[in-house]
Amino acid sequence: MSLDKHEMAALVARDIRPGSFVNLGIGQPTLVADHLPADAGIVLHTENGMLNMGPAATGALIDPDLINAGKVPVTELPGSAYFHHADSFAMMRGGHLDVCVLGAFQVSARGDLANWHTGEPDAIPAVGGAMDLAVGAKNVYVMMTLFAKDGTPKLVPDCTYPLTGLGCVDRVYTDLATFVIAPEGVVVRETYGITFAELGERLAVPLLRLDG
Amino acid sequence: MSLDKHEMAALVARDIRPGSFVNLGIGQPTLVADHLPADAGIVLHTENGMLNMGPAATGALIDPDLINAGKVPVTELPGSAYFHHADSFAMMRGGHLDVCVLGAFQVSARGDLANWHTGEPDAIPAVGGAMDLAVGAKNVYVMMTLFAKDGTPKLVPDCTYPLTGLGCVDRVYTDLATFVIAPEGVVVRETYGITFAELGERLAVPLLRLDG
Amino acid sequence: MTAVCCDTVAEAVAGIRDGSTVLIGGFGLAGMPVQLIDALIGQGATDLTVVSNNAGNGDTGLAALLAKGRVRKMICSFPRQSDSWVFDGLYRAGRIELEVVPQGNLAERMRAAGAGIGAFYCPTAVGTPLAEGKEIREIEGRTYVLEYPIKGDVALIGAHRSDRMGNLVYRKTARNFGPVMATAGELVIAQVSEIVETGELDPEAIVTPSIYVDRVVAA
Amino acid sequence: MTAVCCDTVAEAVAGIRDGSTVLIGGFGLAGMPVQLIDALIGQGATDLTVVSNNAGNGDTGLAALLAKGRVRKMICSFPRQSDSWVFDGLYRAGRIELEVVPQGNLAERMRAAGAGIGAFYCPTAVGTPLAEGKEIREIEGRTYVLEYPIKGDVALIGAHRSDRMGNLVYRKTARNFGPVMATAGELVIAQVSEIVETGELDPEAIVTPSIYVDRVVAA
Repeated sequence: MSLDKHEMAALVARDIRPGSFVNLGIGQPTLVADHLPADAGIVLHTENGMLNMGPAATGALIDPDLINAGKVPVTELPGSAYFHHADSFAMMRGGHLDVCVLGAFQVSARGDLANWHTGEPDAIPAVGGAMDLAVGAKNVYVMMTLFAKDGTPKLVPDCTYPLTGLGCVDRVYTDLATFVIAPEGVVVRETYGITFAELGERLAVPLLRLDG
Repeated sequence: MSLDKHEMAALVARDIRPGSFVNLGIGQPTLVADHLPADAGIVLHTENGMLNMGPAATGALIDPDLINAGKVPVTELPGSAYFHHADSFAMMRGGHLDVCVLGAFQVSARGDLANWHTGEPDAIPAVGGAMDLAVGAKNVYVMMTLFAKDGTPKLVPDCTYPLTGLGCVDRVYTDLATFVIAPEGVVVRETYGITFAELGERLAVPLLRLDG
Repeated sequence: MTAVCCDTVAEAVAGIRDGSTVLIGGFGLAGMPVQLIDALIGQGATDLTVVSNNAGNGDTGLAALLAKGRVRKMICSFPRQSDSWVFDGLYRAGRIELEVVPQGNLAERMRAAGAGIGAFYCPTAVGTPLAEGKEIREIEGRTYVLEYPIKGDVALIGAHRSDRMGNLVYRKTARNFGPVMATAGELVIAQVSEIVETGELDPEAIVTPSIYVDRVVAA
Repeated sequence: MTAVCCDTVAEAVAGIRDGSTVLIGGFGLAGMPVQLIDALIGQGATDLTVVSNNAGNGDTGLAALLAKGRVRKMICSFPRQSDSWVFDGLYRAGRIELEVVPQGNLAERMRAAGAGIGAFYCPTAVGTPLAEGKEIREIEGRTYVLEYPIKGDVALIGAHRSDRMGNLVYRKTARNFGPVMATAGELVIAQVSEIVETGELDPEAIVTPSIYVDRVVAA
């Protein structure tokens, strides 16, 4: 069976080591937070200037001065810290985050990432912090469906959409399979509701099987 | 009569506008603080990370965690703020200080400053924050005796000592005269116990007279 | 010079000239100096370049300034939002210029302006369309793009509290761009919820020291 | 990874390797992590490059580390002090290498290392002996020197208090280089007066967030 977005989020969460500092991108990646064990001491970063962000705020806990990068009201956990934007992005770009989880339009076999612009000529460009996260985090995990709505693969030999970062993606979590972008190529770690052979037929990217 | 160091400090203090942010270099420039009017709202910066530094601390007020750039225990005034070294030097280098007052070995007619190294081959070089102050403050005032102990002038056509900064000095306060380093040359503002003509004879620098 | 406490927002924005580059704090609405922007609308300066993370929300604040045709160019990281219809319309009509800057570059370029840095080699955007035409250099095996400072003639920022000297503290994630813009603006104007007596703010917790602030107003 | 609270300073400095570049906080004695330096002396790592504002005072702390011949090179802004006789002797005997760096460059180069900046154009030292041999560039009519990051394998810093996660606050001018070095060190070890429970420090007043700190020890 293919995975739904919650199952994908759970898989990503499973791969995050206790004590890690993590940035979860806007959209589906935020679901990963629901699957992080409460006792693992994993600290969430939001690029608008906070470490140890808590869950989304509801009701009386909503504070317009306390939002995440998606501008959703959130809460603070004990041990949280606030800092300004230059410090926050210095933290990201300086390689201090252990993991960031991002959505993507396309990931290439070499780990190039395209997630900020569809390339449509009339689209208004808007990049936010995506390029900074892509170059900065020690491990960049992408979470996406493996195929676009029109059936075209999103794991591709070369990105056709405008790039966000070069060779920056380490792992790709999709509804049908999880992949590791390794120096020797794209390694299939697990498949869901599809066989390795079927996967190879539907993707134009050479795939390696995980040994053992 | 020539001026003593306290009189020189008083002259410098008189030229600092109310509400200014000021850094006083180690040594004689610290005397300027004694002559700043208490009600002028002048804020002292110390490059080791503080604004609105108060007078030197004595007795029970001495706190080893509260020192100035000369490592002398000082006090804090209401409205003081602490920051780290990168922020402190960003403040200096970004042109936010209104005035800094420095000592000097030599100042050239173009406002080059030499105040960190005598050039002696066996001297251990030590620069501290002098070069950062020289390039950063909006106005750099030098306070020094006009002649070295051996009688050689310290206001010179070209510095022979290793430079601290190029064309950075705006005014020079000495025991015998005060000078403005202007685009058109060195302007003598006031003399003390020496005439303009005598000054011209003893210095190798062309001097202009302050009009009016 | 130490800060001036203004009685009204109109007084706080007095003298902003046509053609100015105006840095406007805030990330979404958090930290957005809404009353200062309204005052700027009233003040009348036009032909502005605005530097802000977003390009306005709904019909108020920055969006209202845009709607009045007072902004020639936006420099921001993320103009396109669910409620950025004012900007979207102007952009599609070719009535506003846009420079999209990665959010970290936006912050770091303003920091550079405030810190006296002439330019810096930055890892972000290498190999992407946002690095096109820019100088590239390899340093210790990694590729960087050369980025230049963004300086403001004016910075409008929102903070939590100020003392009478202009020392500022912020509140939670409303801190965002305020402290950086305060260092990068020539004339820095802060809107705060409250002005307290000098000495009431903890010197260890002041985020923007008074040296950066020219005018404060409680609004 | 979140910080580990160590029971002893020996545990805190375990694993520092010969040949490491060690950033040592403090300006004079304020903020100097004296107990960590003593522990490093006991730990035995040698052939070190030490980056610190000064080059040791009296016969203890950094001066004692120098006296034991464990430092190959000092990178600092101001080695020469009234009580820097240990360094002075080694330097005159040709037994230690010295790189003198303007204090602002020292801070900014470490900040660059921590912030992922590859290099930066800096106004300080233009036209002076300390810019000799360095790349120069004119930008908008001003001349700058290209400066590169200083990264540490280890940073030893002194702070006031830590919580159990490793968030740090400092005290008065003892803050100095600590926060910058915490961003530039690969292994960051903080000596504090007190470790408090997580949640006890004001999130608005934390200067070094836990992400930068690997080990803390009360000493």
